[in-house]
Amino acid sequence: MLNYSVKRLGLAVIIVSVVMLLLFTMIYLIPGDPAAVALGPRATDAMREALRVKMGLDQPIWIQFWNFFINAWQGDLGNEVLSDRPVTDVVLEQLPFTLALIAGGMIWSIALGIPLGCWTAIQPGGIVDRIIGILSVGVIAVPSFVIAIYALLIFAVSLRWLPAIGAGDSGDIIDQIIHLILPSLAVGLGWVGYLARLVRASMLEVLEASHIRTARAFGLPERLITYRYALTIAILPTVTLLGVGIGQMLSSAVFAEIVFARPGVGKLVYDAILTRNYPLVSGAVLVTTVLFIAINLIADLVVGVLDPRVRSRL
Amino acid sequence: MNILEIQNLNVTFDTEDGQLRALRDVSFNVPEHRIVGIVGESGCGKSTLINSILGLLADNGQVEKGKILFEGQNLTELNSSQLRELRGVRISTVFQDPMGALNPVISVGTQMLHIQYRSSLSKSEKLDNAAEMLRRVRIPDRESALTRYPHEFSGGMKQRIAIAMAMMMEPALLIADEPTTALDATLEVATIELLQDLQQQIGCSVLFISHHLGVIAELCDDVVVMYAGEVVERGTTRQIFYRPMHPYTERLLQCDPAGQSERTRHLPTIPGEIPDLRLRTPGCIFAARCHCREDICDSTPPEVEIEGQSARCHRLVA
Amino acid sequence: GAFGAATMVVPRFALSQDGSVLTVRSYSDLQVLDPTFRLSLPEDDIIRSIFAPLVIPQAGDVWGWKPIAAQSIEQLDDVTIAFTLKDNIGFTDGYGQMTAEDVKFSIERFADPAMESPYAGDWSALKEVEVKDKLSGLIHLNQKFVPLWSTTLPTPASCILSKRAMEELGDKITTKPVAQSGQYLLAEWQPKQKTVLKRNPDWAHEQGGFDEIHIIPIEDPATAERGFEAGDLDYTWTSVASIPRLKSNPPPNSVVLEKPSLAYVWIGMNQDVAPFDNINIRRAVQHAIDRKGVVDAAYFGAASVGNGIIAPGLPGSRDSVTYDYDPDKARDLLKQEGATNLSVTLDILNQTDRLTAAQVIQANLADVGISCEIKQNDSGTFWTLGSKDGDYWNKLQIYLQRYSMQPDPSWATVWFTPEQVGVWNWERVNNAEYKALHDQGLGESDFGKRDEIYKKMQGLMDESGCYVFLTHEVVGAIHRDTIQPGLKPNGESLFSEFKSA
Amino acid sequence: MSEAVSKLYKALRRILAEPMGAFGVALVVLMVFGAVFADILATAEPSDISPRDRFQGPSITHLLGTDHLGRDLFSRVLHGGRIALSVALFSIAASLVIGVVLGLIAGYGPRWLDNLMILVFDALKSFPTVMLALALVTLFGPSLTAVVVVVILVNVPGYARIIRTQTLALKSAQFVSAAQSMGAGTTRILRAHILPNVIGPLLILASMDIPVVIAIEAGMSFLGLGVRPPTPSWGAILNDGFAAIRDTPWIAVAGGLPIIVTTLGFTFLGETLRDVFDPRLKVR
Amino acid sequence: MILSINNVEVTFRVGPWFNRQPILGVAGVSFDVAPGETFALVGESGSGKTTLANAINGLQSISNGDVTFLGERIDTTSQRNMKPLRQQMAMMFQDPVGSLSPRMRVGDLVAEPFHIHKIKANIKEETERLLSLVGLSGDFANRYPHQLSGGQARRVGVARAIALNPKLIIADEPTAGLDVSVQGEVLNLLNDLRERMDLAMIIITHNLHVVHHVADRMAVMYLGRIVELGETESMFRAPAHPYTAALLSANPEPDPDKAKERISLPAEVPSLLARPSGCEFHTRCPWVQSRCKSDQPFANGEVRNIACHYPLSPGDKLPVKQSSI
Ligand SMILES: Nc1ncnc2c1ncn2[C@@H]1O[C@H](COP(=O)(O)OP(=O)(O)OP(=O)(O)O)[C@@H](O)[C@H]1O
Ligand SMILES: Nc1ncnc2c1ncn2[C@@H]1O[C@H](COP(=O)(O)OP(=O)(O)OP(=O)(O)O)[C@@H](O)[C@H]1O
Ligand SMILES: [Mg+2]
Ligand SMILES: [Mg+2]
Repeated sequence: MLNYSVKRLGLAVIIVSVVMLLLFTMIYLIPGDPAAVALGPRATDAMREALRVKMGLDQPIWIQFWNFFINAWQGDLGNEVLSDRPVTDVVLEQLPFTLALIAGGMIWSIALGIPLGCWTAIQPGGIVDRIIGILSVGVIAVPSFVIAIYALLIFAVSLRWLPAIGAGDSGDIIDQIIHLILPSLAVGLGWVGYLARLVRASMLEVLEASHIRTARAFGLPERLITYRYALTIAILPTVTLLGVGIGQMLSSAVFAEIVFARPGVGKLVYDAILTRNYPLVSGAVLVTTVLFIAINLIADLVVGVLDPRVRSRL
Repeated sequence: MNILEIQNLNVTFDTEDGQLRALRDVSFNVPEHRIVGIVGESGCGKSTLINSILGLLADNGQVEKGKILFEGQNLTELNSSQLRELRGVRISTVFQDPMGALNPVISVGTQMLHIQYRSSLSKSEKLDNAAEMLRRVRIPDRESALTRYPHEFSGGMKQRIAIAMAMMMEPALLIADEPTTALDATLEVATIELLQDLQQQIGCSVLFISHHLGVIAELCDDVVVMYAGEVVERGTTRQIFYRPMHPYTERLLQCDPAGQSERTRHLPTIPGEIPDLRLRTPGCIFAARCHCREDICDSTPPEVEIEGQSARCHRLVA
Repeated sequence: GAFGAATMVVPRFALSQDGSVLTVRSYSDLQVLDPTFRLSLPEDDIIRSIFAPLVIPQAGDVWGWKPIAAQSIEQLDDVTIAFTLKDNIGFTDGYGQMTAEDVKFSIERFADPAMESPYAGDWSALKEVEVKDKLSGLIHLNQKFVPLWSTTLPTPASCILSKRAMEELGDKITTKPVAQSGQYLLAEWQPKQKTVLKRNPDWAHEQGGFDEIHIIPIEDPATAERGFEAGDLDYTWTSVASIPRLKSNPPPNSVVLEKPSLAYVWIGMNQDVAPFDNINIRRAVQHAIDRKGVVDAAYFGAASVGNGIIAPGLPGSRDSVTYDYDPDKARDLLKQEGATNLSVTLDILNQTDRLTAAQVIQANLADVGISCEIKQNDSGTFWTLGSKDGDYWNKLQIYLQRYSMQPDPSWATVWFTPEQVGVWNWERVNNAEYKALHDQGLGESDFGKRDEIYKKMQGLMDESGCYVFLTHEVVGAIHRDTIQPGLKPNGESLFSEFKSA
Repeated sequence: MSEAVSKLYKALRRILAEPMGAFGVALVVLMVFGAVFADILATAEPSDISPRDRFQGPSITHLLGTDHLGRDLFSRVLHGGRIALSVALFSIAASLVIGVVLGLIAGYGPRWLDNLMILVFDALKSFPTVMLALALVTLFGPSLTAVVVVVILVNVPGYARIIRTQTLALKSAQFVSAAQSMGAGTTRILRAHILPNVIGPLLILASMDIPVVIAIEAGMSFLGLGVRPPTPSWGAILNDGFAAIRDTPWIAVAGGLPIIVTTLGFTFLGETLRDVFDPRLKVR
Repeated sequence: MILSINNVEVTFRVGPWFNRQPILGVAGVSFDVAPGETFALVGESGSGKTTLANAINGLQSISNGDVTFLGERIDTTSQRNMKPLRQQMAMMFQDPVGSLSPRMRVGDLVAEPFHIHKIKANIKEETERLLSLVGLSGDFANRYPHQLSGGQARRVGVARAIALNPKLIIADEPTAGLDVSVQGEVLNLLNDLRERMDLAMIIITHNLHVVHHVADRMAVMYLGRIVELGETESMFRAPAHPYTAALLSANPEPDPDKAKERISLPAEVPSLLARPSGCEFHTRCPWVQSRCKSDQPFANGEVRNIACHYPLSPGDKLPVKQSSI
């Protein structure tokens, strides 16, 4: 298992390199001048030029890429253009918020999606199945910001049960969790539908398997059969997909972060791209890529834990 | 005393192009402490039969009429929780594909624990039970075997684990559906001997399905011969093998290459095809392929019983 | 019932209700705390609070200033300003008392060309600062510089840093400031989340209204409005589009404000690129645009039409432009030039109000037979469109533009001078007379004369045909009725001037 | 030809026989009909502005109300359907084709190629969409093409991965070995034996991706990178609705409703299609 | 000789990537098959029979040895040259339903060989001819594999195998799971074809009765090696290798009263990862002697090819376990 992780990490290094290469190609393509953005309207040409030299923007793109790369390996992602703070600090202080948001979204989608999927799979074609089917596809189809806004208007503005903005007091876990409820719902609700559909489909398949019939033949209680014998297997493809889905959640996180005025990496990257704050973009993308890979790795390891057939292969 | 009595059991499947009558007026008994074998053409409804006994028919199948009396209780009238109380405790099953019968993601020990969920024993006692059962089916290194997962065992071992699980609750009836198809002769024999041993130790009855007439002959006390959803003949093993009454049984035994003393390249067969189960033809079900077919065979044949051996054939009346 | 609901709400009001904490929204997070290199308005406010400036703008409806670090400050003649510091202003972290030496250091540092401050122009007229004694000194200028009192001194350009601290720390102010001296101290900064200012215990002079000021960076005004309505904020700017709704239906216990803005919005045409290299076509566009219609649509009736780059209240502000909305005339001009099937690209920034305005403009132009394609640009792209460093400036035709503004007309006119061609002067009007007038305006202190100069300059702009002036926008703000906000006339906040009501 | 028609007819009948299938077909037909006959059905010119009539609620004259420029939302939704449906269908179809081909190659090809492709897929997936969009727009200009390419780049890695996993599983299936033993070449195996068995689940996933496409379109319009105004598109309507959601919720409803309806329609159609064309599920 | 295989080895790599271990699935197997001959492979499950069949067909690359079919080396030919050879060699797979593509109809499945080899023929007619040849009526052409019973699926497999008149058929467990009558039908069908077309056959099966009747020669495999090979009749009469003897003695007879004399073997089969030293059968052999534990016996290379240090001779007394009912 450990060695498997090591191998995956090796692969991750290559992926990260590829991502960075892509990124630099795009930076090269996209118009806009980081120096001009950084210095504002009153700067002179000479000043802009000087900053460009300082940022290494005057050099050919491949040299910039190489420099970034070499430095990144030494843990130095450079300093961001505007405040000149180390990119590593900037990204790492935002990361926990995004992680919390995505974790919250996952919790919503797992806590609601999986039971719904199971429930509908037990009696396919029944009324419950149909209604939940329509609801879950509906939930997939509603854009997440619409959900976010309405949740906010109802629970924060009208009822005032929950806060509307921010991530909560930094020292107060309860406060932070309260602040997380609405944004994570906005991020996770679409996935509730997705998971419900997926779990339903794979449950239907697993419930046909002969070991389930054997379990029934031994008179095991239906609950045990559904949740222990069938679900542990039906969940496997879902786990892989959830790992992949993190990427998607990262992009919907931007919306939630804007609408709920939460700090976070999604918005950080978004802002950095729009302000052409390229050191920050590269650094943040690097970190999120590593994160993405790590989460996929974890997903695979979770599959390994759940599935001994895979575990022995890891 | 019969542990299981099946009386006039009819089972149908709803399909796209009409109703399929998988079992028709099936009747036979499984007496206490005996091993009853079922043989018959593939697709004749053997697996359907045991699924109806267990109440595990596919969604599109239903018991039309008939009774399944187990220890005097009619299983077709029980609700699912009452049935569940019997399954695993009084009736245990080894399915056609024992390799796929174990849950791949739960350790063997845990699965054996789950089966004993009704018992009030402590967890360690249950585990002891499980280990003892593995010993009986001759799984080496059984303590660690309990913590291992199905894929870590060879096919033969999985098969024996499946049998151990079936025997663990010391059921009154063990059902085994072609448990030895994929095994070579040595393992097949070992499995049969194991079943016999256990049957004697526990004192249960066994319902055993196989295509291998040699295995049936060796293992079973009684034999039920099925054809196209009907029981055409039943009797003791000796009666069936030495003095078959129904033409189908007769032909089936003749077809076994093992019965051919002379080496021949051309093996005997029963010409013709299994009738379409969707079309109900009056008369003898085997008539179309029967070598001694007469006009009277177009009417429903009577059930004739001679010395406990019974068959459905007009020929026997004469 | 009601009581239960109230207790649910109360804890989240508690901070504001005891009057000691003010929670406000800023539209961006702080990035640089060095007055010399500051980037945004919210930073100005923080910088002014923690590094005591000589003067700050005065709160209220008229532009003016009031002293903070200065005990007294006055203009002795055209090129000399005398100042005396208040006694007893100290720097934190053990950097001692603030002296005239620190003033000299700070202002000369600001003006030093080697520093390459983007704001060096604020002190472009500075000759030197002369230290007279511990607390007083003279600021000497090279030439008369009128904007000094409106856009130099009342900005962070007059903030005083500790000379010793700056020298010891390598002339660098990070986001963790050292040697603070203001009414407030930066107590905590949680990036993108919250900035906390706390009262400076050593500040012995006029006090700010709140013990703590929490500044929450929220970029999207709609988000901020919802935050306010949910009770998470005490004061925020609103989007212009929300003003009508908030005014007609204000949230309970709150006050909606509407302030004139200084910013100016116009349609620009690049006179070096076809078809706008033809003055008659530019004129046709001037006549084709229904300015009132565009402004009304874009701001939902909240803003009124503006007539130039200088907002009402400042010298040079105009009541009208020299062209009127006359589609027939526009069509005639186009016909006369034989430009029947014109199709042009309108570049805009990707913001809702701009897009709305652009679609009305599009309809106006279509009305006179010019088909117009709207090209939205993200901010990073948009701000480089007319720059001579890129290649788009030779394609740029017509665009919707907005510049923000300080309370002096020269801040507006400076962007349209010949040396700004290809920098911020995207219309590329290269007019020597205009430049001369601009320079003249910087040295003229008489309000009437300045008014005339700047009106004339805008007249030149009208004449070039390159501009269709749209509006100065408005600023909307909303605050709890428990507080009394301290705002500049254009609605920008002055944290230390907020009081509880 | 007539055989194909009768096959199609049979398939349609089977789909309509399933309640979910009939429901799906009805919704899809509704949306397609609206888009195709937008010119006839629309009650107003979709891009005629009239600021005086802005923010009107739904009424007889404006069935779905008006937006911030006083444009008739009903007409805009109808006309926007053309873009939404064609972009969604085209880009999803293109992603499917590319994803399937790449997935088959990755799953069936040599190990190193598989690793390489997985690497590129993962790299693409962990990449910020905004960045992709910006770069592509500088290449293509803000246009439908850019939207389509972004959608393809966003979707292909996921599709390809799913196909790849299943292909890997089927690669060692006995019927594939059987085809190989008869001398079947790689293309034949992929086309005739593997593809039909892997495409079903993917179709359903893809039909659930319609809102994703529209969300991407909306996101790009938000950045000004999508369809050029005043062309109506559901994404643009959604954005307008988002800006005005407090006062005039019906704009977001007008933008969101067709997306929900379309997704529901295609998803149920997709699921029924899968079931109807899966020979193993026929006994029912 | 139509097929000759010489010292074929198949290596699998198992275990995690950092600790891959080679195992020999087939460990040096040699035999020839003559035209028209039926050759049977029997042995323990997991002894490498299917793997060997795959190696012969080129589905499984071999790590050593050579396979020559119709004078061409299968193991080294390119994919392209392989194609015409495969036209001459047909496989029937162990799992009858699993080897049929689940989404193709029977008609298309039977016609597939024609499409693959681009043979111009009236495909519809050919399909019907083939289906009737294997005893399936024309309306089966429209069915999907899952709608067939095991026996019918087998027949479709046979139809595909004989479609292009091959010279060799390799049938992997063609009768498993079938009742004796259907089993007879399948075997008779193959036998008819063999007689008509001079077809050579390799039959892999657990059913020793079948082997006894249809095979001319047979080979017994154990742990990837052939332990004994010879004429079927003589081997049944007098098995020489202890494993053969045990296997044949185990064969259940359909006679309830017949007393069985069985050689019982310890149940545990050694793992391929840890092959026993010396004679690999010594861990289970009832006659094991000290030499067996150290020296590996090699096939003696005679017509009756035996790999045993102490082969049994017909008169030897067997250490039997009486089992009767
Ligand atoms: N769910 C079902 N729906 C429709 N028909 C079914 C279903 N299950 C079984 N059948 C049909 O019922 C008949 C009996 O099937 P069953 O599986 O009981 O046969 P079997 O005797 O066990 O055969 P084998 O020896 O091959 O296992 C077959 O014709 C089969 O096609
Ligand atoms: N792809 C593979 N990777 C690793 N080991 C394999 C692989 N395929 C087969 N083996 C191993 O090689 C040995 C021979 O397998 P094979 O399938 O040839 O046996 P067999 O004689 O056909 O058995 P059966 O009678 O059960 O079909 C077995 O131990 C099996 O586990
Ligand atoms: Mg069966
Ligand atoms: Mg095999």
